[in-house]
Amino acid sequence: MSLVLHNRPHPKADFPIFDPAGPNAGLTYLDSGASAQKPTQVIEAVSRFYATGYANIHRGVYKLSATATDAYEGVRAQVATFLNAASEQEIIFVRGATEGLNLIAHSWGQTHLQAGDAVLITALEHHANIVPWQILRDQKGIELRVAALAEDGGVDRADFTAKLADGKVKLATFTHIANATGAVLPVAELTAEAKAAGALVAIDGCQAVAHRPVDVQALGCDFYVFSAHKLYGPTGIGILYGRLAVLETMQPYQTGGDMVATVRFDKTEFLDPPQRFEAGTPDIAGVIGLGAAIDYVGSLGWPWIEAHEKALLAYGEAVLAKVPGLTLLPAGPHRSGIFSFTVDGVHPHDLGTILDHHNVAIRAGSHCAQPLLNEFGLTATVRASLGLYNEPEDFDRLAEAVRAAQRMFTPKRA
Amino acid sequence: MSLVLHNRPHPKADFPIFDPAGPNAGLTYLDSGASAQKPTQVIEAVSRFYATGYANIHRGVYKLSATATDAYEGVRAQVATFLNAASEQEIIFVRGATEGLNLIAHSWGQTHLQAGDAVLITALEHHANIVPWQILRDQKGIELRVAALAEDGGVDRADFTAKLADGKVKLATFTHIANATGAVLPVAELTAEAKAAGALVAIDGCQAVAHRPVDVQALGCDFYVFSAHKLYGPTGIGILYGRLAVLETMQPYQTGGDMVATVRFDKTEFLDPPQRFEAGTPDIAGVIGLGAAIDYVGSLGWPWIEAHEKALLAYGEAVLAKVPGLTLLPAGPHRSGIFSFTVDGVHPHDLGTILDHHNVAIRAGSHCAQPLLNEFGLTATVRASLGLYNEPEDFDRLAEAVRAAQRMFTPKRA
Amino acid sequence: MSEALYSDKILALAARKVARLPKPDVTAVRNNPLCGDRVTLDLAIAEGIVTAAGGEARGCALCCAGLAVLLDDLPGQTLESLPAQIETARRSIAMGVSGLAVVLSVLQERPIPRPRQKCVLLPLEALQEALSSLSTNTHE
Amino acid sequence: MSEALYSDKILALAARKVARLPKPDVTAVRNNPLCGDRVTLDLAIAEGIVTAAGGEARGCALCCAGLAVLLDDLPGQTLESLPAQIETARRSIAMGVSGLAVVLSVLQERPIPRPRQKCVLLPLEALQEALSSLSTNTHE
Ligand SMILES: Cc1ncc(COP(=O)(O)O)c(C=O)c1O
Ligand SMILES: Cc1ncc(COP(=O)(O)O)c(C=O)c1O
Repeated sequence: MSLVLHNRPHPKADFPIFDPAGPNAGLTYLDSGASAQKPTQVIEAVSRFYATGYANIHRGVYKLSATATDAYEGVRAQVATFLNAASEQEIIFVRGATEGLNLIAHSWGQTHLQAGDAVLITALEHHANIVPWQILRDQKGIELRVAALAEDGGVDRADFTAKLADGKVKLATFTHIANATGAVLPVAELTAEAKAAGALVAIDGCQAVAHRPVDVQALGCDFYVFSAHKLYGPTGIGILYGRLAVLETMQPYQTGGDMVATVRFDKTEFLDPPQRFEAGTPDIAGVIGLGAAIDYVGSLGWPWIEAHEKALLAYGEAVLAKVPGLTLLPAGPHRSGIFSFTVDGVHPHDLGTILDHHNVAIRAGSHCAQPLLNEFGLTATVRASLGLYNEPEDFDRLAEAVRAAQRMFTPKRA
Repeated sequence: MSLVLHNRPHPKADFPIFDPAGPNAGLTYLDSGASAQKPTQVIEAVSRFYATGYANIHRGVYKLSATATDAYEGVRAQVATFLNAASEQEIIFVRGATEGLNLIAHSWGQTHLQAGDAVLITALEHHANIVPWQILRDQKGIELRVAALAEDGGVDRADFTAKLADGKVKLATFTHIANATGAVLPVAELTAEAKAAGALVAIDGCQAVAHRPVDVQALGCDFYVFSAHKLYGPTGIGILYGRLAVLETMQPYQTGGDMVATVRFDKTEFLDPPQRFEAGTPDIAGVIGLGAAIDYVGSLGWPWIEAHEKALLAYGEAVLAKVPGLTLLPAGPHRSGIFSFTVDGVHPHDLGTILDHHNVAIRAGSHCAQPLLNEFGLTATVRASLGLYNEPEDFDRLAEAVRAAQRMFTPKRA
Repeated sequence: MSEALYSDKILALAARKVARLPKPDVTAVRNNPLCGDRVTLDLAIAEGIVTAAGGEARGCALCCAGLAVLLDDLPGQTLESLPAQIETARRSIAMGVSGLAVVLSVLQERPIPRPRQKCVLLPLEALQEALSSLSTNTHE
Repeated sequence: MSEALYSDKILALAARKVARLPKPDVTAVRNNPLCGDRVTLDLAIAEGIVTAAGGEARGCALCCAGLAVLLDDLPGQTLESLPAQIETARRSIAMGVSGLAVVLSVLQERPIPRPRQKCVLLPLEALQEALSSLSTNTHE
């Protein structure tokens, strides 16, 4: 299998965590679904900003502050291009996907939902796209509907359709790629269906943005959220895309400096989006780092990233299929970047620890998706998730370590 | 004046932004009240973490994740010590002071306040400690009381007392140091008075933590907030201290992963504080950087920092007093770290731009404290604020640039 | 250490005394909430042409100079031509290059740094508001 | 690449068959919500002394081994002595050093990595819950 990237070395060399002379030599990192490692380009963009260009933004009349503001706002434009948003006013900087979803629930949900309305999610959601809607349900008396899991591990399309039928659903919100299984949802079709039924649509793009190009206008969604740390960017920063016409109808989220026009003790006026939703000093360096991450991904290009992942997935599937007693959770018609599995006779947490002893980093547990695992009759799995630095050999090491665990837990014959 | 720090060079050398061979050579930075510059120790702690120790926290069974979790939780303990909190459970990581105050307003205010109750602030607050309470006022029908500004630029103590008298105030929330003037409030006394009147107390410590030791137990407050970026730390991270007994009565803020015990579609159970208030992937690298910033400040020590600032303030006051036409806003009985002033015949924004031409970075505007400036009959001032890297000469450069601006705006005699 | 932005020409414009019109056909007021600056603009209009312009500014030098230039330039202009001119000026200012087009031609010499662009734009925003309140009134 | 944590002793303990008590005086159930593990602990008690202990675990090897050790150690202990023993065990585990004191003495050999400490603690938490529900019942 060829994973050659023309004109440059394999990108793994860009990631200092894998430095063969460093403290993590030999690391097989298969936990990019939880968080991706960072290329030098991102790490240095952040430290360069602090070392040579740091200032608070938006309020300073001096050069350093103006330049920092330009850089910060430049990333907003860059993200708009990355998602093909119609305007950079549609890009709101948040801490991460969790805050993005909470912002929608608060600033849109509190004003636009009332008792009797429904919000539709799917059985494949991360807790971040479940709990905020439960809170709203309990506060406002709305209904929370859950489109069922299909046999094949995808969304049950008929159930999704049925749950839209009575027109009560005001918002359909679903994941682009299920973080616990790797199932790719048919988000364009689901969006079209929900919009036709009169609902707004929010998409949780956490597991998607690092793996495939996203075009919010082509998707036709009203909201799209993701976290920078899963896109090879810094922690502490993420994006809420919102269609401008919708953002304009929304109340502020957090309040304070930087999002107000005038403040008097009796009355305060708010700025327009996106500033309305960015109270206080933002994670300026995080934004700069996100810009560098998008540049980095762009320097590899989607064709390479997608081909690389396709090859890795095929190889991984073949390798894992050969491990006896390993059961892969189904991921619907399309899988992306994630293998979630159980191994007969070895508890996922024991497996995780033993894999770690083999220098293979995977995640064991419920992956913040307890309801989905419960659908499969499980409370935990082991999950291997991919980044652009992974190589086919990583699956060989994974499989070998799994076999070692199996040997340990096989009752010894005297 | 001696600003010698025994056994080490002046700390300015620790801050690469001032590198005489760098792009900002000759910079006079007097905007630390907006945000402080970062020492190499902080910048490198963040990049070292990304380069050699990065992983998502709390859920990983592998070493890298366990070590990152230990580092993250270690900073929680470090912050508890920094503020002398009774336990690290009382330390919540937030984006910054703005989010900390919003969290109090939401998670404490929404459940503990009802129509007829009052919240007491002062006339010296930053917008971040005004607007969240206005929102609550408008939503819940509580009263927002404002303790008046005293003649001398401090809090009108009699008015503060009077506004507590009827026992309706359930929360008194005030700044430790006013960001627009540098006035140090008598927070221990105000706290004692408010607690005696049956109110909880929140203190906005944004402008204080970099300038003096804070002991939340000695203060007796229930909440204390600050932003790391004003303490020589990264952007995107800040602290909400909350007394455990109070935190335990509070509802979650943002919801999603990492703050739940069990999630079912019908019902969800939340973790205890502090996890209950930290939904989603936090700014892990930001927390690491905050730890490095606290270490850095500790390496200089409060005696040096306070003596250094005292000397700078005295020098600055003397220098500015000699500029004709310069009017300093009063800062009550005690000033810390900030000079806010106007200059006859020169608009603050013009002054800011001209100072920038002289490589002097200050802030011009309302400093996110419009109501306070209005009390002084102003809409904008120029503000010079200090960090531990400032030197007496910085005031000489400031004064010289102010004079240059005055000359420009003096009508030329033919 | 260039103070070029504050050329003698700009400073003279900023210092120029301007006055309100006694009987304007339309008046608009714009605030910059961030610094408290405020521009008032009065227009007298006859047959789709600005016949006189007046106003006052409480603001910085850039804002006052901007108003002074506007008051010089407006008389004689057709209402029809103004929106396009405003747009051109706005764009040139944002681009940070000079070329403030017709309306603010005197300011052309120096790029306006981004944090100060709002100052120069305030008089233009007042003009835009005057135009839109005119057209609202016309439609009523 | 040490798999020392999973010593033969631990693996044998984890594989040991354990059983519920037919008529316990007190039963406690604890879940680890993060992985879905669950420990049930039954105690029979006479005159302040544990006379028999049983239970079952749905969990990882560390959790199962922890329960097995506990079931070995509990019979004969006075109720009075248990809270202090639990506290000692909890602290030793948290310190990452070994020395799991009396209650989990067999696990002493290896430090438990932090992410897995919760697994070993689950049986102890069940014991604690059993004790506290006992004392609540006594007071009623
Ligand atoms: C007194 C005070 N409170 C609150 C804030 C808001 O802090 P942040 O913007 O970091 O959330 C600031 C900073 O501007 C401040 O000086
Ligand atoms: C599908 C999905 N949604 C939401 C989240 C939450 O993202 P964050 O923790 O960065 O806020 C994650 C990450 O765990 C995810 O995978």
